[in-house]
This record gives sequence, C-alpha cells and structure tokens, in this order.
Amino acid sequence: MTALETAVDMRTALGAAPIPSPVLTASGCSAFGRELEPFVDLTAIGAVVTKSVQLRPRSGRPTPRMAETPSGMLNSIGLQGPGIDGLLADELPWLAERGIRSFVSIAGTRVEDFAELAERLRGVPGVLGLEVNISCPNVESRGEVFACDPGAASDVVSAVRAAADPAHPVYAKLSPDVTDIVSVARAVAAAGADGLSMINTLLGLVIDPDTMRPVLGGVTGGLSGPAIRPVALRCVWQVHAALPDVPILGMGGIRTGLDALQFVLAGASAVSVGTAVFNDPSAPARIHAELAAALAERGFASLADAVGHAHRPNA
Amino acid sequence: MTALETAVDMRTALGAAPIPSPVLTASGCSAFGRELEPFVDLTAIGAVVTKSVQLRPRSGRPTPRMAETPSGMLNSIGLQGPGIDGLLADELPWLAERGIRSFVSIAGTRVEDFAELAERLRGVPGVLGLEVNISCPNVESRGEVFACDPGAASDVVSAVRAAADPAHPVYAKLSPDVTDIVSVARAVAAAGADGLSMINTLLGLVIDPDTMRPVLGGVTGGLSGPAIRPVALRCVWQVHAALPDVPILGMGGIRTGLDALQFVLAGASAVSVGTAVFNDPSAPARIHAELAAALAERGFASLADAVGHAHRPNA
Amino acid sequence: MSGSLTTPAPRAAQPPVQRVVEVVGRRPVNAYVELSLAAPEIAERAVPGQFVAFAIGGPASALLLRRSIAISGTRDGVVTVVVAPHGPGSTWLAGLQVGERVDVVGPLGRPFPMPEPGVPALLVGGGYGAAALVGLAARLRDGGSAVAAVTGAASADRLCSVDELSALAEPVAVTTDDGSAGRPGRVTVAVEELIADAGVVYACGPMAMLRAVADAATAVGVPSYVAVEESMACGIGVCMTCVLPVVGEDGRTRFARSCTEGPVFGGDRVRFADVGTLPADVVGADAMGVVQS
Amino acid sequence: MSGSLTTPAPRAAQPPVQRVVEVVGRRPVNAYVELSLAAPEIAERAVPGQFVAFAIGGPASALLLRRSIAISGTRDGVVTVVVAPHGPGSTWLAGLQVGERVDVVGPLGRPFPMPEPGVPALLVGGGYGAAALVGLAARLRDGGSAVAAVTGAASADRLCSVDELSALAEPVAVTTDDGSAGRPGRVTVAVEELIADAGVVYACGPMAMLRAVADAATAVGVPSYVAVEESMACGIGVCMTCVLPVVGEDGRTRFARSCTEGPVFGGDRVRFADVGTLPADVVGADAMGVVQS
Ligand SMILES: Cc1cc2nc3c(=O)[nH]c(=O)nc-3n(C[C@H](O)[C@H](O)[C@H](O)COP(=O)(O)OP(=O)(O)OC[C@H]3O[C@@H](n4cnc5c(N)ncnc54)[C@H](O)[C@@H]3O)c2cc1C
Ligand SMILES: Cc1cc2nc3c(=O)[nH]c(=O)nc-3n(C[C@H](O)[C@H](O)[C@H](O)COP(=O)(O)OP(=O)(O)OC[C@H]3O[C@@H](n4cnc5c(N)ncnc54)[C@H](O)[C@@H]3O)c2cc1C
Ligand SMILES: Cc1cc2nc3c(=O)[nH]c(=O)nc-3n(C[C@H](O)[C@H](O)[C@H](O)COP(=O)(O)O)c2cc1C
Ligand SMILES: Cc1cc2nc3c(=O)[nH]c(=O)nc-3n(C[C@H](O)[C@H](O)[C@H](O)COP(=O)(O)O)c2cc1C
Ligand code: FES
Ligand code: FES
Repeated sequence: MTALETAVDMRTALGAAPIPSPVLTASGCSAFGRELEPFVDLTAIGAVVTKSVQLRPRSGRPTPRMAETPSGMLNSIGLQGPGIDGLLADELPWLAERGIRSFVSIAGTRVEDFAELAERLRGVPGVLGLEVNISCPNVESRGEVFACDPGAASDVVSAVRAAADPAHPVYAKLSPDVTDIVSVARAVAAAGADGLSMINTLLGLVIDPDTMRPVLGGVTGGLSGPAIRPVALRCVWQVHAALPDVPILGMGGIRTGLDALQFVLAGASAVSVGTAVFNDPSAPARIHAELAAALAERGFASLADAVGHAHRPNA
Repeated sequence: MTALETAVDMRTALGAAPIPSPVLTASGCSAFGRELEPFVDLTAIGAVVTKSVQLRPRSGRPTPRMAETPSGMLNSIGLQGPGIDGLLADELPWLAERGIRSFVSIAGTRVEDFAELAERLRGVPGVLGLEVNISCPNVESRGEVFACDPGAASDVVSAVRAAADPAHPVYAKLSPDVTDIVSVARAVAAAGADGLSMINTLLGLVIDPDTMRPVLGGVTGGLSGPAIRPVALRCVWQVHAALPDVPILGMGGIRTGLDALQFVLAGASAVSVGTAVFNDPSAPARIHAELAAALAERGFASLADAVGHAHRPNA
Repeated sequence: MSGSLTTPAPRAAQPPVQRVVEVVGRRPVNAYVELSLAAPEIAERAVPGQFVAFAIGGPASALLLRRSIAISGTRDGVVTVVVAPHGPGSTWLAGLQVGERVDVVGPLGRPFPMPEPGVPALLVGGGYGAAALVGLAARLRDGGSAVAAVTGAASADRLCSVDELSALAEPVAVTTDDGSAGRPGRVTVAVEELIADAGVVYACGPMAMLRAVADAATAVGVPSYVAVEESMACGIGVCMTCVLPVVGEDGRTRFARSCTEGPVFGGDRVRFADVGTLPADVVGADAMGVVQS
Repeated sequence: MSGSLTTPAPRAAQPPVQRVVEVVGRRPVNAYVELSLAAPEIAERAVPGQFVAFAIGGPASALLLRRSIAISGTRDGVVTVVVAPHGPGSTWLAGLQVGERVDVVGPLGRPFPMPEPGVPALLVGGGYGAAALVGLAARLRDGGSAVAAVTGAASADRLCSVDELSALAEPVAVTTDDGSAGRPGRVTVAVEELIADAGVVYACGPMAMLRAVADAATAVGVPSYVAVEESMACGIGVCMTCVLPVVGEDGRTRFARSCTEGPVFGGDRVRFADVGTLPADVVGADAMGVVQS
C-alpha cells in the first residue's frame, strides 16, 4: 500500500463512518478476510465486506457452484456460511483483534430476518456498518427477489435501519436486474439507507456442452467480473445523476486502479473488489495504490474531489 | 459451409418461413450484407438480418461510437442508415438478386412508424420476414424504451402484425434490461409476435480515464459480445421454459458452434451472430459448420431435435 | 465419527506467496508438459500434497480464474509441475516457453500428513496425479518408510512419473486401462494386492480412482489420504466454489473447501457418493429450504 | 461541392481475404516494431493506402476487436507493417515473435488514387504514418512522378521509414517537434516550402497533421489525399463505428465509413473541424431528434 506515500488524500466514508481507503473487498469474494492476510494488509484497506450472513448456518448449494465465462464467472454458492452465531463467535472477533474494519453483509428471506441480524450486530467491536444484501428471494412473495421490487426493498431497509446500531451506516445492495434501478435506489434511500452498494451480480446461465444441461445445480447463477463492468458503471452513473447526495459503494468488474477511477468519476465514493481477488489475491491493495497514483497524475488533491467528476460539465 | 456434408438436418424456420441454416447475422452487425460477401456464402446461411431501418435516412450519432470492453464492446451508433426508401431502392434488391434471404429489422419512435415500415415491406422480393427492434425510445412516453414496457411493446407488435405481409413472420426483439423478461415475452406473443429475438444489447457505460468523461457521445451505449452471453442464455432459457411454443432467435455473444449449441439447447430454434463478426468476418459460416459438427457428435439427427433439449429432464 | 481411521490433515506451516516467476524448463512428458519455474520462495515452503495456482493468459486474457496445479517437485529454488493440456487454461499453461513469465500463488492447500516413522506406505497415482506423489515418496523414504507405488492411466501415453517413482519405491506397479503398458486394468487390481503390506495409503488422481482406493483401504482398516481435484475459482479459500462433503472430527459432515481444508482429506472422510449433491445431514442443509438436486 | 480539388478515392479492384499467417520477420525500428508476414494472397492484392486488420490475443483473448494497421510494404508474398506499441492490442501485436501465427484480414480500404503520369507529388508522413507512404512513393516514381517527402514526429525515436523514403524521394525533409532530429517543428514548416512544386499531396499520420496538410494544399489549390485513422470496430464496413463527416461528389456531407469509403479521402472533403460532432447539415441529421453534442 502506498497510501501514505502519495500526495492524494484517499480518506472517504461509508455514510458517517470514516475509512482511510476507498477500496473494500466485496461480499462473498473474500470470505471473512482471513485467507487474504498473506496477500493484503487488511488494516490498510477501507474494510472487509464479509460474506452475507443469515440467521442460521447454511450449507450452501451442491457443486458445481461456478462456471467460468468470458471475462467473468457465474456462481451459485447459495450463501454457505456459519450463520450469525458463528460470525459473532469466530469471525468478527478475529477481525477486530487485528484492527481490521468489517462491513457486515446480511441476508435473509423475510424482513424480520434482516431486522434480527441488524439487532444482533449492534455494538459489535470492529463492525463499521451493514450492507444489506437484498438480492435474495423473498419467501413471502413467491420467491421474488427483494431488490427487484422497490416496495419489498424499502421494507427491508427501513426495518434494518430501525433495528441497527445508530452508529452503523446501512447500505442497501442493489441488483442490476431491474427495468429502472433509479426507482429502487430512490425507494431505499427514502426508507433510510445511508448509502447504496451497486451492483450485485447479473442473473446468467451457462449450459455444459458435454452434459447438455445447465452447469450449475441451481440452473441460473450470478454473473460477475470485468464482463459486467459497463453495466455496473451505468447503474452508478444513473443513480448518482438522480441522487447525487446518496453515497455509493461501487462494484462490478473492478480489476485495476483505472477501473476503480471510472467508478469514482461516475459517482462512487468507495469501491469493492470482488471477482478480481480470485485472479489476483493482492488486488485490493494494488488497486488502492493504482487509484491513488491515477488520481495524483490527474491533479486531484483528494479522492473526494474526484467523486462524480464525470458528471460535472466544466470541472 | 459443410451443411450438406454432415448428416445433421440443419433446416429450421423463422415462424412459418423455412430456412436451410439456423445461423443468421445480427441486426447492425453486418450492415446490409454486402461487405460480408468476400468471407461468407450468404445464400447458405439462414438469413441476413439487416441493420434496423427507420422511415427517414439517419446520420447516426457523432463519434466516438464505440468502446472496447472486456470480452465485449459498447456501441452507440444511433441507427445510421438510408431509411426505408434507400433500403427498398438499393439494399434489398442487391440481396434478392443474389438469392440471399433478408430478415428486415425495423425501428421507430412511434407505433405508427413501425406499422408504416411493415406496410412498405409487404411483398418485397427476398424479404423473409421482419424483426421488430423495440429497443428504441418511445417519443410518446418520455423516451422510455418500448421493450421495457409490456404494454408499449405489444402495441408495436400488434400494429406491425396487422400491417405486415401475412407471409412475413414478425419477430419481436427483446431487451434484457427488464425486471421480468417473461412478462414482456408473454405480452408480445399475445399481441401476435410469431417469434422472439433475444437479446438486444445491455445498457452500459464506459468512462475514458484520460478525458474523465463518458467515452460515448451518447453517454450510455449497448453492451454486446461474449461478455453478455450468460445473460442472453438465461433470457432464452426463462422464456422458452415459460412459452415453449414460441420460436426464439437467440443471440448475445455467440462466437463458436458450441456457443450456438448452448442457445439451441436452451430453446432457440435459430441464432444470430453479431459482434463476433467484427472479430471474425467468416464467423456465420464457421459457426454453422461447427454447430452441425457438434450436433452430429452428440447424436442429433436434426437441429430440431436439439431445440430446448436442456429443459427435458430425461431426454 | 468415532472409529475414523484418519484425522484431518493439518494446515501447512507457512502461508502462500504470490510471485511473477520465470519458466526455466519445459519438457514434454508423454501426453503432458513438465514446467520448471524459478520460484525460490514457493520451493522452500512447499510440502508434498500442496499445489500452486496460475493466472492464465496475461493482462488481456478473458480467463479470469486461476488454474490449480499440483507441485510435482521442488529443488534448488525451482518448482516443477506437470500439466495436462485439456481446456483453454491448461493448454495455455502447457504452451508456456522457457523465458516467459507467469503469475503464480503458492504453495496452497494442506500437505499429506506423515505417518509415524517407519510405517510402510502405498502410493497410488492416476494419470498426471502420480507426479504429485514423487516428493511424498522421497519424504516417506527419508522417514524410514517402505514405499510401494501403483501408477495407472487410461493408456501408456498418459502415465506419468514412472521413472521418478521407480527410483524411490519398490515395487512400482503400472496399470493401463487399455493394456498399452503394464498390467491391463485399473489401479485397483494392483492396489488390492499391495494394500496388505501398507500401514497408510496416499492417492492422487481422478475422483473415481480416489474413491476406489479409499474404499479399498478403509475396507481393510488402513488409513488413506487422498488429494482431490475439485473445480476451484480462487484456490485460496475465499470463494466457496470448491467444496465437497467431508466428515469432520465431530462426526458431522460439512461442505469443506478443497483448496484450504484440502486438497488432502482422509479417504474415509470424503463422502464420495454424495459429491455434487446436498445430503440432508450436511451442516446447514436444513437452512437451505427446498433441497435442490 | 463544385470546385472540389479531389474526386472520392475509388474502391480497390480486389476484395479482401482472411488468413491465419506466420510472422516471418520482426525488427524493432526506433519506437516501433516492423513485422513481416507470409501472406501471399494479401501481398498480391494490396495497393498503397490499404491496411490490414489483426485479431488480437488468441482464442482466450478478452480483446474482441481487430486492430487496423497500414500496410508498409509488400514483396515476394510478404506483407510488412509497422506497429507502435500503445494500448493492449498494439502491444500484443508488437510482441509477436517470428514463427507465431496471427489471423489477419486484408487488404482493406481504398488505395491512394494515382495522379496522371508525371504529376509531381509531395508525401507527408507523421510518426509511423510515414511507413504507409513507402509503397506509394515507389509507385509514383514508376509512374514518372517527381516525389518529395516530409516525415515528421514528436521526437527522433518516433520517426519512421526515413531511409526507405530517402531511396525513393528527393528531397526528403525531416522534422521533429522537439528538434531531436531534422528541423525542429511540425511537418507543416517543410510542407509549406515544398508544396509549390507539388501537383498532388498525400498524407498519412495523426488527424491534426492531416488537417494541417490538407488545409495547406487546399489553400494553394493542390489536390490532397489523406489516410485517416479512426477508431474501427470491424475494419470491413459492417459496424458503422468509424465514420467521419465527408463531403460527397454531390456536395452533401455524409458520415462516411473510414474503413470502406476511406481510409483515403480527398483532403478537401473531410470536414476535420466537425469530426466528433453531428453537424446539422449531415445527411440524416434531421432525423436524429434532439442533436447530441
Ligand atoms: C488441487 C488441484 C490440483 C491439480 N493438479 C493438476 C495437475 O497437476 N496437472 C493438471 O494438468 N491439472 C491439474 N488440475 C486441474 C487443473 O487445475 C485444471 O482445472 C484443468 O487443467 C482444466 O482446466 P482448463 O482450463 O484446461 O479447462 P476448462 O474446462 O477451461 O476449465 C474451466 C474451469 O473449470 C475448472 N476445471 C475444469 N476441469 C477441472 C478439473 N478436472 N478439476 C478441477 N477444476 C477443473 C478450471 O479450473 C476452470 O476454472 C488440478 C486441479 C486441482 C483443483
Ligand atoms: C486505417 C488505420 C491504420 C492504422 N495504421 C497503424 C499503423 O500502421 N501502425 C500502428 O501502430 N497503428 C495503426 N493504427 C492504429 C491501430 O489500429 C490501433 O488502434 C492503435 O494501435 C491503438 O490500439 P491499442 O489496442 O494499442 O489501444 P487501445 O487504446 O486499447 O484501443 C482500444 C480501441 O480503440 C481503438 N483505437 C485506439 N486508438 C486508436 C487510434 N489512434 N486510431 C484508431 N483506433 C484507435 C482500437 O482500434 C481499439 O478498438 C491504424 C488505425 C487505422 C484505423
Ligand atoms: C463467488 C461469489 C460470491 C458472492 N457472494 C455474495 C454474497 O454473499 N453477498 C453479496 O451481497 N454479494 C455476493 N457476491 C457479489 C459480489 O459481492 C459483487 O457484488 C459482484 O460479484 C460484482 O462485483 P465483482 O465483479 O467485482 O465480483 C458474490 C460474488 C461472487 C463472485
Ligand atoms: C455495433 C452494433 C450495432 C447494432 N445495431 C443494432 C440495430 O440496428 N438493431 C438491432 O436490433 N440490434 C442492433 N445491435 C444489437 C445486435 O443485433 C445484437 O442483438 C447484440 O449485439 C447481441 O448480440 P452479439 O453479442 O452477438 O453482438 C447492434 C449491435 C452492435 C454491436
Ligand atoms: S477455490 Fe475458492 S474457496 Fe476453494
Ligand atoms: S470499422 Fe466497422 S464500419 Fe468501419
């Protein structure tokens, strides 16, 4: 990390929570951080965004859980994880002991699940805030994904905001698989989201030419990686244009500092690095350094000055 | 082309119009066919899908009109073209003289535009049918894209179906940028579409790290190429599952015969090859040959037997 | 599971590193290519059973996921691997030339646990999987174990490391499915004869072979350790794509990551028959709602 | 436009071919790399002004679009090109080694129109653009034209083909922006001196240079032909990404494809000032609705 070596002030915030670097991991792409320790100084990045946790431990889906696709991958992990008890007992203390900030992703299939998770995370050491993964099927609405319906999405967000530690910023994580992402963004912002994480994966499918069946046990899966970057940037651009005051944690295919710069210029005040970690486990640190250098080269004194710059005609 | 050399019967149809090969070009990716003549025997492929035509000649958008993206590209051509008069005077006769089937893509910003275009194309020699590009802004609905609204989409399709030559199958071309593509498919099928073309490009954005502004003059553009293939396949899969009797012309990132096979197995009875032509101008012929070989290897006697195969549990 | 023959393989002592390294040797070996990499920090850390993960195709590559390859040897700062050109990733790897550079992460995964000194061992390698056993054979011999080996493949050209194993093990039985070299048939024909003398069995190769070897060992009460090959997106434990159902020390089955909790598992702990399914008794299966096939 | 000095360049006589060809030569030339390709069918068809389009990076490449490169020479079945490593595509191309194979389409685009025999010509090349003029110089000389040339670049290391042009043209003026070779300054300082003797001007290089040269020629009533370099997705005329506003024989401006209607255009026909905009008088601009910037 060259954070302290460049002239650019890289500090930013998630809602009201300050962080020293705008680069975070992405939920589900760095587990609970431990495995990245040999490759990245996790205390120097913005935060570890933890794998989405639910109330109970989950086995996740049967394999195959992934398929490689051109400049991307499809996954269907099924939110394998230890459940909130395991998270609180094992993972968050490990992070907190080392001074690593965690941004905890929560998921559920009922509004109350989300609220209970937020409640359980109140005052937990090291926890910076919550990312609400609403790209989950809503069991009370024939499995329709919360994020695809502004009403369902805002129900979750307002319940979480009410239950969560007031010191915890609540970010709603949006799905790109909607006709009008701005209307979803507007709804969750009105419901109290302190920020927006965007984007989650795109729904995709791959068929195995040998078995002639869908590769994934779950048939469809989530598409991520550089392939989706233009879609992610478009979502960030549209939402920042409509809601310039709502902070955005941008993600989707970020692999280099110049990719991260695009998100910042489009309106993101921080970014998450997901699939790129599979290709390059040191990516979060490298991207921080590359972004800092890119901002310096372009004459920015601070990251904050660059946020949304591409929207400003004569800047 | 090895169509006649393999044992597999590659014949298929667009609606009621028979074609000898399931491989077509994609609208906007082979102009009006002429430039591919040195590379492909255009009489042997299913059809040339012509660049979307509107009533009047159009200049298209200013440059830059494209940006390369990981395993894809973003374009914003703005439907440059000669208008229906130019098409009828110059392009369609050229194709017809050579015995090349044309599937004519029409576009407009008002329902009446589409109907007028369909009307003008009645009985034109060599024209096999119409592809209705509804991924255009609807000037009567604050620029919302027809394809994003089941009502607007079906208004266009029923007007076209009513005005078109009864011998011309009418395919509606769907956009993936919707929350529920099945509902759009259902609406246009009910409005009289003889088939569905899917998918059109995904809305995307790229920012130039040097100018720090969107690369494209039109800010956003359409994402195409192998990057989007899993999304396209998912759309074909979902729609074929819901509407197994509606023929699908599948497209989105097809680059090889095995890619085409995935679309066929997912439910497409024909495929269009778009962006891959920019990489390999002989792609349509090559993909036909590769698909035929892949079907033969897998023991299919005919293309028709493979259509939707991946949905059939014990087939 | 009381009565387990094995304890889970412990973690490696040292963490992995990520390096861009130079190819210093390339040698076709039958159907495979052996690559040698100047990677001193990986060489000095690696223990038999571990693997490395390569980035594929340079900065303009459309292949994002690393390819995991077992380490077949480490000497004088050089790591060797044996690559079978198969799909686009391994074909690219196998095409690397001397002097080219490649980004590699390793050593990854848990090593083969060593037996008590002197315990006789049987090593079973299938196809290129035999390469991963060469270092283990040497280490076992150094520990005073008698080492026997079986190496098998579909055909003669897919055999691997027969010479290297012959220098370290005795006997070395060779089998091929088509009879083009050694005894015709699967490795199990030889395993069944040699297992009586073994105090521990190690195997590396395709899943079906691992299962057969593990079953044979367990049937006669001999502990076995198998190095599995599951599809891996990251190789370092962060993605959860590489799981399979493994019985833990508490007797409960969990979806264990083959990259960081494996690739070496007790042969009696892997529920081979359930790989690719979601058994109802896997920890957390109850929270998955409708069980998917 | 009555009073045009040029007529649009006609189409090439022969259609392009697509071939996978072998690199038979590679030579660094200052900041560039000259590649020679064994491509007899392209070599025999190519005429000066045309280009080829390369597929980039093999089957696992994330770069889908071809890169267009001007043909700098054709001899004995070999096509040569001069590549400036810049972004990922040209860097990959410039890294190709002798013996490697690459998929190439060509020859593409319209050649430089030849003047009446004996008409004296001035050739102006900027950076690697000079390479594209070597074949033209030879052909003009064969046609009895006196040939003068100006070749310029930002700095000495970005000059190109000076020796080759010196063997064919007289005088050959060299300019560099930084004065590191030849006369300091832009090519225009030399062009202004030499244009008086020219009956036709040809130019290849960056847009700003083409504009300056075309303006200088037009100002003194000399016809000029410029080979433009627009961003191209396909190179063969099917995508419409490579357009610029060009005045046709009927005096009306159209968005013309630089790959198939160019890359060679009459210098007085390209509306350089309007490149990247949508002028209201372009054919079909009225149908675009709100004019975009
Ligand atoms: C621990 C471990 C050790 C391995 N050791 C070796 C070795 O020593 N030599 C060797 O040649 N190969 C080895 N493999 C397999 C290797 O990693 C590649 O997966 C295999 O070569 C196929 O990759 P591909 O790109 O050629 O094929 P593709 O079909 O293009 O692979 C696509 C994706 O599927 C995965 N995949 C495909 N087949 C397999 C498979 N059989 N096992 C795991 N993942 C698969 C790939 O990793 C990739 O992510 C090992 C795998 C693992 C997990
Ligand atoms: C007719 C023609 C002739 C050319 N001749 C030569 C030549 O002889 N030698 C040479 O080195 N280069 C030449 N170029 C430029 C070359 O095609 C590449 O565009 C350039 O090298 C940059 O590509 P890249 O992949 O390195 O950069 P990137 O920035 O990665 O390119 C991304 C995309 O933008 C396009 N692009 C970027 N810059 C340019 C540019 N200046 N002009 C056109 N397209 C651009 C690329 O083609 C590609 O599609 C020529 C271009 C054209 C159109
Ligand atoms: C293997 C994998 C697992 C993921 N798991 C989660 C998850 O648990 N919760 C979540 O909100 N997003 C999850 N995501 C989505 C990522 O956090 C991210 O939004 C998406 O992958 C786009 O970013 P990327 O292209 O950088 O990966 C997962 C993505 C991948 C590839
Ligand atoms: C440069 C370009 C121009 C296009 N123009 C049109 C068009 O005029 N009409 C249309 O319906 N689709 C158009 N498309 C979309 C394609 O027909 C196709 O639906 C899409 O690109 C996905 O297929 P592909 O990935 O094979 O290119 C265009 C695509 C590209 C890349
Ligand atoms: S490969 Fe990613 S967790 Fe094992
Ligand atoms: S580059 Fe495609 S039309 Fe010119």
